[in-house]
Amino acid sequence: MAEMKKINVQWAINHAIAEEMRRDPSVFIIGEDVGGPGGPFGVTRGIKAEFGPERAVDTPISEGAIVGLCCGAAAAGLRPVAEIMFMNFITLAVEEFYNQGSKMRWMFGGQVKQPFVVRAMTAGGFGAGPHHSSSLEGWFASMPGMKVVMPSNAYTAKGLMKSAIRDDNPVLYVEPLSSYTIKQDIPVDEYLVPIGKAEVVTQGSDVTIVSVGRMRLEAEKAVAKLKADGINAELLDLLTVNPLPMEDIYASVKKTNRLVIIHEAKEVMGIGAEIAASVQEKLFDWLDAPVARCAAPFTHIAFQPLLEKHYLPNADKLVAKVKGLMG
Amino acid sequence: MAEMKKINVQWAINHAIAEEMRRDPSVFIIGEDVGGPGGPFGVTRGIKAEFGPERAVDTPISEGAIVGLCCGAAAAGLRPVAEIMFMNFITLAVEEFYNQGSKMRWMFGGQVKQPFVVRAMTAGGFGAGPHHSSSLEGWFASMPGMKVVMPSNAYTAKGLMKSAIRDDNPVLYVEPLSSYTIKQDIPVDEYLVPIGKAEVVTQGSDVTIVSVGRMRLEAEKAVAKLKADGINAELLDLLTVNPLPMEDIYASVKKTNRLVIIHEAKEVMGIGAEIAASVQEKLFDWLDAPVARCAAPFTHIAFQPLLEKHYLPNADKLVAKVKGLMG
Amino acid sequence: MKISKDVKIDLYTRMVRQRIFEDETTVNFASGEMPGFLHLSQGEDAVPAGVCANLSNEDAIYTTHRGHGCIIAKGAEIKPMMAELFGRIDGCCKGRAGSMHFADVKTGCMGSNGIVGEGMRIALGTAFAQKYNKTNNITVVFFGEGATGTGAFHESFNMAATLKLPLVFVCNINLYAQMTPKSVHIAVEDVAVRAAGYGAPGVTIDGNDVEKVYEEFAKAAKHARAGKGPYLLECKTYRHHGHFEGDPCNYRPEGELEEWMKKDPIVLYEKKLKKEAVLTDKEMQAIKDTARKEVIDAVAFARASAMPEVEELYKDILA
Amino acid sequence: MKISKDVKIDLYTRMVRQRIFEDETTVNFASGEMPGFLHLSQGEDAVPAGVCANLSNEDAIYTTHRGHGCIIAKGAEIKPMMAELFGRIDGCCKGRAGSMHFADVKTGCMGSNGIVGEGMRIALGTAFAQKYNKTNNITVVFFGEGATGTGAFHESFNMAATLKLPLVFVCNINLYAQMTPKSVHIAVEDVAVRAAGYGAPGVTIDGNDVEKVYEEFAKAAKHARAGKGPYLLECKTYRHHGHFEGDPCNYRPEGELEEWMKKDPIVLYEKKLKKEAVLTDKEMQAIKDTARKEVIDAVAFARASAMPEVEELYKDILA
Ligand SMILES: Cc1ncc(C[n+]2csc(CCOP(=O)(O)OP(=O)(O)O)c2C)c(N)n1
Ligand SMILES: Cc1ncc(C[n+]2csc(CCOP(=O)(O)OP(=O)(O)O)c2C)c(N)n1
Ligand SMILES: [Mg+2]
Ligand SMILES: [Mg+2]
Repeated sequence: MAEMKKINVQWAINHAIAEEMRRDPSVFIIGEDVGGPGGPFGVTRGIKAEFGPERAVDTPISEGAIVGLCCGAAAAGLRPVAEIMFMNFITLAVEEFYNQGSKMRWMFGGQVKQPFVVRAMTAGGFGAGPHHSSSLEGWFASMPGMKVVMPSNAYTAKGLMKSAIRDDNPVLYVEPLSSYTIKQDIPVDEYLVPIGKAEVVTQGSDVTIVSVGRMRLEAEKAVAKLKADGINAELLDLLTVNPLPMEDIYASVKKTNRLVIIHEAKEVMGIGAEIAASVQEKLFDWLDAPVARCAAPFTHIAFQPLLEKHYLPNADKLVAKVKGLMG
Repeated sequence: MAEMKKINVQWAINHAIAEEMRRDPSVFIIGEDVGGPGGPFGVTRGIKAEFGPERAVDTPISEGAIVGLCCGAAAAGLRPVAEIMFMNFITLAVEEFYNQGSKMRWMFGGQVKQPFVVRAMTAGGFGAGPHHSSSLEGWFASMPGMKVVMPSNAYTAKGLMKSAIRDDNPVLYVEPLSSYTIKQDIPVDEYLVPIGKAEVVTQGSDVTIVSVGRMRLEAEKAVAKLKADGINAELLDLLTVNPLPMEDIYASVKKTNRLVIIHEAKEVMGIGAEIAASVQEKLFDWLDAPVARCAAPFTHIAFQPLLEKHYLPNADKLVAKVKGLMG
Repeated sequence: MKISKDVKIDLYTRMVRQRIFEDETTVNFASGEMPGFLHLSQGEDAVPAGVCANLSNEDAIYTTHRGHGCIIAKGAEIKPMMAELFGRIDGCCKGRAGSMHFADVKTGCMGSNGIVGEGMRIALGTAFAQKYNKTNNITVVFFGEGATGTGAFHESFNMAATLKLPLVFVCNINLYAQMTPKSVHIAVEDVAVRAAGYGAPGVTIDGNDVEKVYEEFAKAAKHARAGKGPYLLECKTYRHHGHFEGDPCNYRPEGELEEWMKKDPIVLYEKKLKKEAVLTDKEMQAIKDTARKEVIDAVAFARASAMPEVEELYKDILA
Repeated sequence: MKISKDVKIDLYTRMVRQRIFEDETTVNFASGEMPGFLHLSQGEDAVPAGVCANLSNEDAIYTTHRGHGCIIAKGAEIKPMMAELFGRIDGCCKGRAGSMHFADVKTGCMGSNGIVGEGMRIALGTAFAQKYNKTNNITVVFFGEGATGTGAFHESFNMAATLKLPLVFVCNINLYAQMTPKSVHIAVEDVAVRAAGYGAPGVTIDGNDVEKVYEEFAKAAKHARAGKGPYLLECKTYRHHGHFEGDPCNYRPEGELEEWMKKDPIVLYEKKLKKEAVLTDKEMQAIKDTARKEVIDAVAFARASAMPEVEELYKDILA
């Protein structure tokens, strides 16, 4: 059996980056505070000490320029790993993802590659309020020419980061701040988690639950509760939201004939909308119930703890959604 | 009968703005080239001459600052009507819509209103290439606290613009560049087209077609073709994509039991995804076929005419989609 | 410029009220009673005081994530501010949004901001409206030296210059943006030199000297009120606390904080006021006591205020 | 600085090749054979020529929506460029993206851009890689005065300065951004003064004097290659055509174009070369004939090239 080690999500990300930097001198980190303190939460701490300031680059507060720099450096053959900090700040770099990084290879007739990773945190549950708690992966799931991954725990965080760094396309890597300190046993030896495949967390026959990012934790709790009530849920952790691993979802729904998607982002125009639309189109005759979504309501996230709690999806809400379908 | 006048889409927009500026001194226009030449396509020509440079303000190329200025001016009681030109450039003002304008009223406990309009053109069919032809309304449909309208012809262009200017919230007004010169008879007297309601263009019993923006033209053609084949389609022109007029869609689908959405934006994560997801959830037992989408593929739009044509949805593709549902 | 006794007392009072509010906040946050994310500005108190003593309620300010001081100096009521920090329904924003999203429109506090630099872009609009409506009012936007790296800084300054808007840019140099020193953000010593690139005046001053801030800002305000466009005032200061409450500050060089504590703007000003016989120790203490009572009352008010009902989440989304 | 005869001929040839390419493009666009949206740069030819004569294929350039001239001057092959404009499969970008999205990586042409200002942000990355890899190469980004209003300009210049990247900013002042005059975009006479705000050199020159451009850019390149960080070179010039082909140009004051036609950089240089006896009329004509033949051949090549199959739409999306 593989040797295992207990590690939290933050360190899993840190180790993945450090391992890849040791492996490949073209990998470097860049962003606000990433060098000295290792980012506001210390995710990249130690990197500058090990690899030097040339490979751990602190920048001014210029999100657009950070991602723009990634595009140019990647076209020139480097492999930047940038940090954008809270995902809300990515509004300032939508241009560089949408019109530049994701289109460049196609526009230029395949002349360049765009191997860069941008890290951004979703922070629901952290009480950080409307300018620091958004989940905006939906916008980036609408962009061909790039990838979006959403790890859910230390294992997937490490394996997806390593895959993201080795990928030759822009990868938006979405980190769950509220899970940073959650620990898990993960292999000591190198492993990768592939981009573009969902993980089957639990097998089940009654209903498929697709979880996105840190909502896996809530989904796992829900699965246990449902089991106690005699409902066998199959849980898929989506892991990648662009390109969406639809085949994995179809395979599961063909088995269970029911589907609920849970994500921290809003329901309206969230990933769940695209999944539901595709599944009902593809598997219309397989579905025993409508595809349901357990997601945030169409309002803003509050810093106020009670309001924030009400806003966010959780295991209980998911259980209720599932039971609504079992009818 | 009301007196009518033939007018094209461009002038309809122009007249709506001018009428509102005459009515309300707090309305002004702002943007790149909006004053002197009246924008690159002349949509606001004559406004500066009539209302003076104080109310027709040319700015530097700073999309973020233009929309930021709108937020501040609106909070101070003015009613800016800004132009962002091609919708691709709105990437540079996503921040001001997402974190600022759409949230400000809620964040500040209702202390301010945000009555501003931002005009942006979608330009599919114009051969303008990947940096000038995008349809990005989906991102803004994901934002509570603002509205998004998509006129389809001169009548709706004028009536929606007037409603948008009178609305107390940020309104993104999406103009169909490729339809600018299409003429239509519209009333000479003042009228408004309400935001948040779809227009029933043709009544039908076999299938509901929901069109978005300039795709109404293609849908109208498709309805005629289908009629010739004995299929009675009900056509709804969506007009507003945030908030989505779901009740209007539900009412129609309850009648026809079938639904196809056509839009120029990509299928993946487009407005059609949200509509399909909601309709199958709400009307699962009413649907005789899966909800279908006729939209752009998951790639980039080309300047090359053959590739652009292949990329864009049209009447023939829509007819095929509808026939696929009639089984 | 001769500063009157009344103004001196006013400047002192504004600083003291900020400081006591922030110190009390520190305590309530540390105890866990106050939720969220807090960025405090003890040590930078002279800048808001000196600036806002030149402003009326019709003048507008925009501030940052570190904005309590500015809003208090501008004259917002303290009770609703404290209730906001506690997440209560009587908060100035109904307890929804907290520290980084304060606004008090009636006193011209048009918003704090969680997005670095964005206050500058929005401030353009208030300044635009002030000019459009032919008023004599001005807008002030506060920001840190970190924010000078943003596109927002440049777009806003440039647009304010081309449109000749009555907008004063007040940059607080507190040596750090989060944990990163100023040199990472700015390749020149004084950011004020950038104003020349927009044809505007730019002045660098000691931000811990409240009278200096008062006098220099008066010039900036005069310039803006006269329709001459934007002005950049750079104030060198220091924050005593971490970037956010809980920040261990291990990026600070040994002794740096101690040096700056000696230059605490309130301590410096107390010495001066005493020397000039403007206020006695006792009088200063009275001002502090009044402020403390006000803050303590505000905490009581906040504690007594109800939590918002979940329906609040769905109100005020659209007008 | 003494400019050799070879260099002079080279500068002349670079200008002529740009001009003839653009003039031919004008004809093919007007006839309707060439699809899309075209922004041409006749009249600005001296800037790319003077700059690129200082660069090798290992140096990189970024240009704008008005970028044909830069790419030709940098040395890209003309046939694939013309085929791209015709939307053919042998185009430098396989005919997909056209005029505003040219790239020719092997000659260091890293991209035109349809989004004003964005080339600057991306250029940071190439310059970063050149430094990271410890090369002696540099990156040049061309942009217009309209682009100086963008946040991209400031973020890029500031970051290039703080990271000391080998990046030269070349600003073409052609008096207009679309239909709007320079004064709407910039509140100062010379944008070069902004460089001081980043601790970098900024120089304003006559952009219609190709030797001046050559010499001044040589200084900028030297600065950048020496690891001293960014440099701003502002070149005053004029575009003979409209903002885009089809623009009626009714925003131009009477006589303005005529004045500038007298300062046509090619005409000026021909006089100089003749006066200095570097080239005779006949020799200049021969250079033009060669260029024209090359362009005519490129048109034939483009016409003979196939239209892309629709499958092309789905290739090269992900690597
Ligand atoms: C656009 C954006 N980028 C990054 C952040 C994270 N952040 C919050 S405060 C801060 C530093 C701001 O420094 P400065 O402007 O000097 O203000 P100070 O905190 O020193 O008062 C950063 C990077 C943010 N809030 N917004
Ligand atoms: C971000 C963005 N905003 C607006 C436009 C529309 N636009 C295209 S060219 C142009 C003017 C550019 O002026 P300048 O930088 O001086 O370059 P020039 O055209 O004069 O060469 C504008 C506003 C755009 N392409 N991108
Ligand atoms: Mg600071
Ligand atoms: Mg120009």
